[in-house]
Amino acid sequence: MIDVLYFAWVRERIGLSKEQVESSAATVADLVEELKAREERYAAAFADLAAVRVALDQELAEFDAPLAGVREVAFFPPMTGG
Amino acid sequence: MIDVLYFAWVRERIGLSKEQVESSAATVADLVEELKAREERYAAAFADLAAVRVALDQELAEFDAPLAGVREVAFFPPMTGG
Amino acid sequence: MRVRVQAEPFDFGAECGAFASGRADAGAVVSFAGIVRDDGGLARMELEHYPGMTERALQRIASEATRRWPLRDCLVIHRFGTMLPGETIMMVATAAPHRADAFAAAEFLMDYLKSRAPFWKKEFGADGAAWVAAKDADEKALGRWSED
Amino acid sequence: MRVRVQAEPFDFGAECGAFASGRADAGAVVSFAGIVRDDGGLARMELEHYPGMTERALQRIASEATRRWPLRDCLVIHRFGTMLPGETIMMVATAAPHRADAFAAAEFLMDYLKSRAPFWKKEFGADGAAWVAAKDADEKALGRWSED
Repeated sequence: MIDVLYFAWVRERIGLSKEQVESSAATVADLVEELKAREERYAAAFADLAAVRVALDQELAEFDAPLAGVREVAFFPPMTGG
Repeated sequence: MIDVLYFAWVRERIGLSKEQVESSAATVADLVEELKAREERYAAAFADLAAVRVALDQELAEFDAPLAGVREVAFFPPMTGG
Repeated sequence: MRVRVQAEPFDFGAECGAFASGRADAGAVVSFAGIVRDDGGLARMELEHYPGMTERALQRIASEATRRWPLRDCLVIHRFGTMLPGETIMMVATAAPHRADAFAAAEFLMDYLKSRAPFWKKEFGADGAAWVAAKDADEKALGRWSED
Repeated sequence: MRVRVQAEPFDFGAECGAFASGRADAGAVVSFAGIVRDDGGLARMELEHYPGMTERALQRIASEATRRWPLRDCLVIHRFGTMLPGETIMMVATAAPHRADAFAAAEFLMDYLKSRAPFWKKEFGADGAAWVAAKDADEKALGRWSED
């Protein structure tokens, strides 16, 4: 089981800020494919991956990063703080 | 008659912060030569002109600037504010 | 080096004063405040963040600034939640012996914080709400700090 | 745009707070404070200036900053007279819609003020008194603002 978090418009499109996902995906990209296949709202959120960032256990990562040992995955748009 | 002001170590070497000078010098450089000829303390203050700056009527100027119409000449070292 | 993430307003002036107070070990203090700008019709801004990761990211950015420049101190405060036009969103402050280092470190903190700390702004106005889009210029600004 | 030249101490924090307060016309406020640094054995510093020319020079530098960057406001305060280690010598503050402009204008103000405003520092320590020498780096810093 992996915790998956969504922020900003990714959260709004999926309609959920956090869920637990049972997945055997090897990489972030694989997990995204599994989520997109689930429901239209996931497909909408992940339609343009160039506009989505990912963090693994609270560290920024790439979509080809492996998920082995990861407990928390977060998806969100490019950051706009400051 | 022209007001001549001295600041920082130029003031200390000459031992004076302000004086009125009767001069027919055409340029700042001419005025400096007149002052150096007066007394040793002026010669000491103006020994290295690369280390001295000049302002004419409170505007930075060069040593070859003309003195015509100028009422106030100030000599001082490079500035060190901030 | 201190990092604070909070919903409550903070007093930018008081923070600047305390940060600079009696600092005979530095000669230069630089501070930056980010303020909610009313470009016309903005009613409020909501700042979402990623609790946990936010603090880690800010700590890392502040540590990196301290590694790169001889800072005597550095402070980052960033708010989340609802803010009105004119309210202070965040601030950074740096103290160093020389001004070039204090300025560079403050700009570095801002550039990294903008694009690497997990905050997202949503603007609410007369025409509805919209997420603020990240600017290419902000991402590009990181390039100047490359150590390669 | 305000310029103040004074012997009295000023409250850097209070000035920063007032400068940034409710500024919904800007998004970015940058401030700089110059503090008397104790590099070891400094008892006091005396700052001489050229009354009249000082105000003109600071006004000109502030006007030039306002011409070059879209500033909503800018503030310069510089003290003269006797100061102890840890005391604030001077400050600048800038407010602009975007941070790059606020930072650049504040650095420009500092670079010009350092080498073009008529102030001279004398340090008094255990070994006696000495005028602070101008730094080549300060003169060179002006080069980066050339508009040619």
